[in-house]
Amino acid sequence: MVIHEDPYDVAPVRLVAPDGTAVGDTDVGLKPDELRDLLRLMILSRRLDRECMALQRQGELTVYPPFEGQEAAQVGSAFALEPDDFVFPSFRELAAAIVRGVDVVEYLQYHRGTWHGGPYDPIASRFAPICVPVATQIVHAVGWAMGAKLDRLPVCSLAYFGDGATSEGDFHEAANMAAVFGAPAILFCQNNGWAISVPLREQAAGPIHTRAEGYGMPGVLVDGNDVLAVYSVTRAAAERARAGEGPTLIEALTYRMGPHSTADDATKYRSADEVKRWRERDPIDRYLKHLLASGAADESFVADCEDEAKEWVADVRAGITSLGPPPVDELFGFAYVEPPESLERDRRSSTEAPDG
Amino acid sequence: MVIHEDPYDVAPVRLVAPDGTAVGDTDVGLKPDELRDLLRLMILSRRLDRECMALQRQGELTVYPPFEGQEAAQVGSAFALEPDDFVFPSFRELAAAIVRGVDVVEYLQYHRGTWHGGPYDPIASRFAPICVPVATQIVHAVGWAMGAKLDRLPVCSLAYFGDGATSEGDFHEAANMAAVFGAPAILFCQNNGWAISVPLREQAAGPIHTRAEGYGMPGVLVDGNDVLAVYSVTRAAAERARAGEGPTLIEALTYRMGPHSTADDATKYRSADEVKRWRERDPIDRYLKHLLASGAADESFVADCEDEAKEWVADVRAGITSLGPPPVDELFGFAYVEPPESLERDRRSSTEAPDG
Amino acid sequence: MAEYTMVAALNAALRDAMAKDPRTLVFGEDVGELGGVYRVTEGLQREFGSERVFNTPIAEAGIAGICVGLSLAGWRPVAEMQFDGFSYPALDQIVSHIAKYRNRTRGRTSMPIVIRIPSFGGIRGKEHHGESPETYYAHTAGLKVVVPSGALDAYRLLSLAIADPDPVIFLEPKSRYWAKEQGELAVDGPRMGRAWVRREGEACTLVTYGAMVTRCLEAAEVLARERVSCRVLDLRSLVPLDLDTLAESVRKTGRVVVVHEAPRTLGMGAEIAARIMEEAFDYLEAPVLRVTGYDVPYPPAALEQRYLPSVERITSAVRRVVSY
Amino acid sequence: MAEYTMVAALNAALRDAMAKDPRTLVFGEDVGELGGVYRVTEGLQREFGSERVFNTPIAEAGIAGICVGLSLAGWRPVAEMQFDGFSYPALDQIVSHIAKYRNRTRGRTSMPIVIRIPSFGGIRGKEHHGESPETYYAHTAGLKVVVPSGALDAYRLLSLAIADPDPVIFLEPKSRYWAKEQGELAVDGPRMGRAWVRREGEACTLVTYGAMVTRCLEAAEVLARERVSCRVLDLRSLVPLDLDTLAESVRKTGRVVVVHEAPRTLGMGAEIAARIMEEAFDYLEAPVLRVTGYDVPYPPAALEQRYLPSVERITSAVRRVVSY
Ligand SMILES: Cc1ncc(C[n+]2csc(CCOP(=O)(O)OP(=O)(O)O)c2C)c(N)n1
Ligand SMILES: Cc1ncc(C[n+]2csc(CCOP(=O)(O)OP(=O)(O)O)c2C)c(N)n1
Ligand SMILES: [Mg+2]
Ligand SMILES: [Mg+2]
Repeated sequence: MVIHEDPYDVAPVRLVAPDGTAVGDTDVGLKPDELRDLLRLMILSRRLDRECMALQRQGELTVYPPFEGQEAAQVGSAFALEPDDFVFPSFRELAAAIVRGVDVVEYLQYHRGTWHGGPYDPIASRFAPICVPVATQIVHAVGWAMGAKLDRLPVCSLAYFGDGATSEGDFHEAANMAAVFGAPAILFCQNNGWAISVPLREQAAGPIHTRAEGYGMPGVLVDGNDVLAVYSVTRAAAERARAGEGPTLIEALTYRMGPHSTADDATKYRSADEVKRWRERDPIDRYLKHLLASGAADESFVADCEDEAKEWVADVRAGITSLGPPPVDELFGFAYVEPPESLERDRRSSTEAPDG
Repeated sequence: MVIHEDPYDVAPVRLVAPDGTAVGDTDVGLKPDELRDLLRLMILSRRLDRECMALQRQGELTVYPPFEGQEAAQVGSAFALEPDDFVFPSFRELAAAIVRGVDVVEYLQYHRGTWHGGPYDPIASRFAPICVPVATQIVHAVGWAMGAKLDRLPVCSLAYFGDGATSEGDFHEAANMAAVFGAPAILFCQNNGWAISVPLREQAAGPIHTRAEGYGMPGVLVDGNDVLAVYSVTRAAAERARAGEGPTLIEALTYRMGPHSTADDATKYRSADEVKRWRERDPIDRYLKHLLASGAADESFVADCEDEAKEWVADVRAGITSLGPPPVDELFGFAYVEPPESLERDRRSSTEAPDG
Repeated sequence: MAEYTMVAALNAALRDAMAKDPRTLVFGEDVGELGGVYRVTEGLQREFGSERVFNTPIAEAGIAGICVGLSLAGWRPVAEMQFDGFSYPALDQIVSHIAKYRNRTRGRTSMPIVIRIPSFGGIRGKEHHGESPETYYAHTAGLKVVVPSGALDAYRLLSLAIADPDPVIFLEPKSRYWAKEQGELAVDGPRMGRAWVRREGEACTLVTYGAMVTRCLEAAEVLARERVSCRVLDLRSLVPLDLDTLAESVRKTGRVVVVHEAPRTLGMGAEIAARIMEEAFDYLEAPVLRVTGYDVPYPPAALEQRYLPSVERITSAVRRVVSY
Repeated sequence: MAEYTMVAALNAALRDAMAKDPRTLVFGEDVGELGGVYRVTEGLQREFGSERVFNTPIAEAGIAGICVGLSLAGWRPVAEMQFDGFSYPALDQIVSHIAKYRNRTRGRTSMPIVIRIPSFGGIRGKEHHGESPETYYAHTAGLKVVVPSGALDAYRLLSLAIADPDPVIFLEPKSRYWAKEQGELAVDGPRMGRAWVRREGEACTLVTYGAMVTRCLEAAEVLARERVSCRVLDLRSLVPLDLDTLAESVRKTGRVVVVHEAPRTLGMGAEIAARIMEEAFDYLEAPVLRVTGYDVPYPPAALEQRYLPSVERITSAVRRVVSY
């Protein structure tokens, strides 16, 4: 059996080992409070993720796709961006949204079933709508980056996608266009070993980061559970992009600890043993040990984070559970700037005679 | 300016230099009459290609896409296949069709506008219908190869496509599936420098054959104007496929000497100088010199080929120009095995009252 | 008497087809060990092996495209698109090749392909999980399009679709996946291109398919209490359309309301209205009305029941035509 | 008075839009130095530079997808698909994103995108070069769909489409590309959602668009000689449909024949027939008839005139409805 923890025979970029010890230069240019903030954001993310699972079981959310295990991949990469950069998520990037300051109650409207992919303000928060059709958002990220390049802005876009997404034609067209146009885009693959029930080996026969060469861009393999390593390679890719050197493909090796979504039963297709081995590589434990050992954080900081998380998560719960359904009129309100007359008639008949 | 003749800094597999001298082991396992047959088929192909250009100018064909300059790439690769292998062409592979024994009068019905992509018998001739939507046929080739593998047949499929086709999502999905399923398929890219008016550098930022690694399959760069080299790498790929070792991506560097099609004016976007430099690398001249020098053929053989070509091309012309339009009934005859009643009514009203 | 959910009936149809014809293959995203996200393919990989039942990479164009190659190699592919909203990347291969291949080769090849697509709304799904894609396929010459409304007919229709020599797009109404029906699974009964009169009536015909059949039957119940008797026609097959039964219905009831989930503009209701005019104009006593989804993207869970044809919208349309 | 081909008029519309709004971009396969395979973008790259007018790789999904990102970055993309039959790979990005993005973001974003597609048949083209793709787009909520029939209106409609805040699918009838029209290029005149009465008449209305407008005008000529006077309605915009002018036409002529190149089933004729029933049933004196392409793949050059609505098929349908 192929073990996903080391799917390839090349070692990923790693700065901190699973036991918390430094194995590379951990001075990635972050100040102590920033280093602590990474931990804090991972803790907040995990607490909210678990709360969402609970909210879903309690019927307060529809289906929810948990990201537990992928906190370092998301927090490290999102943290490496500047405020004006633009993120194009798929559907599992709530941790990245938290880092980017997206209003999470608005974000969770999507999972509550009260609105579609972009209930928050995507332009103001520089975080595109949740994108469900696998790999399609990568093309958008490249288009946005092309536009930014035309404006000569020192910014970049970052598209998140999974290992499964690399099989789609859209991944390819996006990567090729990014390279051809020298777009300042980061193609960030969270290889979490699974695409619903399909393991990596049934998805791809070659290492994902090695695709980069064929496109004429650099490809980087990083330990996706090492938040410092993720931060550092993403930062470098962003700097390349800003300097006009074009796109980078990053493959972050991580693991989806939970099911694909609350509708999924992962025990049907993967072993408890595999999950257990990944639990030992937990990204938060690892970084916590590292921070404590290096003295950048102490137990009381961690306790503060947990307290903050508790309170915040309760606020989010209160916010989301108090959300009612949207007004019926919204059904008709946004499809067009200038709606066709026939649609206006449908709107009128539907709201004037709501049961007719 | 990038010169397409050497687009990459890696040298392609080459057995015979442009001046006809051997630069590699030219014993590719072919017998003298087979070696001569390669020349003969290239000569027949070129004569027919030129005749088609004339037929088009005379209004006997609709639009025609010439392949002059690509004879070695097509003849060498098609010659390397066994009778039961299956070819999936795009729209420029008349030379490959000739090698496979496709009825060329039937084939040219397509360009005459009397029928669609597959007027010849694709199953009997192991040559799929002419395929216009760029890159789509590569997926078909992979599907066919998967089917052959399920049947445990010692065969392979070969898909022809251009440099431009590699930008399509379908190229990617096909390549990835071929690798994942270990399909006995050869992905044969004729990189002829141009996709209509778009040069390679605006199509791709990395060498096409280097894409193979990312898919987990071998990638081969070959001098596409060296018929022996093309034969030899294709033969090796076919043997790999038959041995159950999966797909191979071959990039053959060649050049489209003519316009994209008779509807195109290539002088609008490329220099006469570039065309001239490629004329000096003509695949037929090169192989002819080589055969004469090695003694495998003599001038009288070449004269025989030219005579045969002349006669054959005249026959094809007679065949194609005597073709009338298909019966109107064919409009309705093939869309379904069991056509809907409404379509049957349309058929009846259209044929009973032909002007009504 | 046995009882089946639609999922179980579809699963049985696949199993029986695979057992009968060793050239039948089942593939798609997650259809292997998992048995599909809706478990329609559950157990098939174990029973028939991973050569005949296999997962594919996430590549819908690829899935449709390999159907072409496999057909040429003599196989009968039954492919799954995971959801309606994720079938669009496959449209080019379906429109440009699957639908046209036989015609292009003057009948020398055929494409005995079934593409199964869990479709339509009503399941409180996320965006892209409630689409009604039938128009894209029904407009594409060369395809047949089928939609079952209940478990037993789902078994029959899928069995017939797999046996059909032409490519069939098989749209499964997700919201009926778990509804149970009693009876025996059998292929006998109405053939693929025939509509099915699910209820007799004189005042008006409700023409519908898929999950809306149940809703129209409910509406007919409500109207029956008002002494308005409705004929309910389950189309089953959108291509071919059963023109005879449509015309017969108009002759009988003089009034027609078409009900579907897809947006109004160019939904099946448009074609049915046009055909009815062509076939039976003189019998029409009122305009054919359409109760459909609106011309907006399919809404989130909280609004979907305001988007889907409700019993109230259906009954009020019927009242309008009968009092016309 | 000046004279324009449709190609020249479209070229002028693009040039004027680019000159007026520096955020307008033009891209697609071969649109740069070559000026497009039909020369619609001729000279634009030289005039506006290769940042604003550029070739893309052959990747239609990619072309549609970058439109989304460019719109979010504040650009106005005018993208070209090289041909009707090669636009299908872009459908997923168009249906799942371009059409839905504004709705998804509750109106916080907009997609002022124009996708130009040289379309329809009649040019003796190869397979995939004669498709009528309008149904795929017109059924997709969130899009507008426009088809000019002549040079001057092509200028107007393309100018309006580029200025429109919603995504517009702009279908160019290739067979009219080289037809000349005399007059001045101007944006004034009928707005985007209005149909245009191209000929007045009382006996029957011919509803059509694109290249079939000319053919309907020819048919009307023939019929006029038989003292059957036809109103000819050029729809111009398929979404939105000009319901008022349609209803007015039915009230005036009582009889309607719809003419289009697309296959019959779920072609625009279906929607127009259904709308006419809904809007003006009482004025209908005969069924709405459809003269359309058949439900088969678009045929090769040698058969295309047997597939396309001919003057004979149109006149005979009109005769049928007027004598109904
Ligand atoms: C185009 C498309 N096809 C299929 C799906 C259904 N689907 C949703 S998530 C998923 C798996 C994605 O796997 P991966 O890209 O690895 O991301 P992960 O779920 O692991 O985060 C699939 C097949 C989809 N959303 N979009
Ligand atoms: C999907 C699709 N998009 C666009 C076209 C139009 N088109 C026909 S040939 C061609 C260029 C193909 O270039 P390449 O793959 O290099 O093949 P070559 O013509 O050089 O043989 C294009 C864009 C098409 N046929 N199919
Ligand atoms: Mg994954
Ligand atoms: Mg080329």
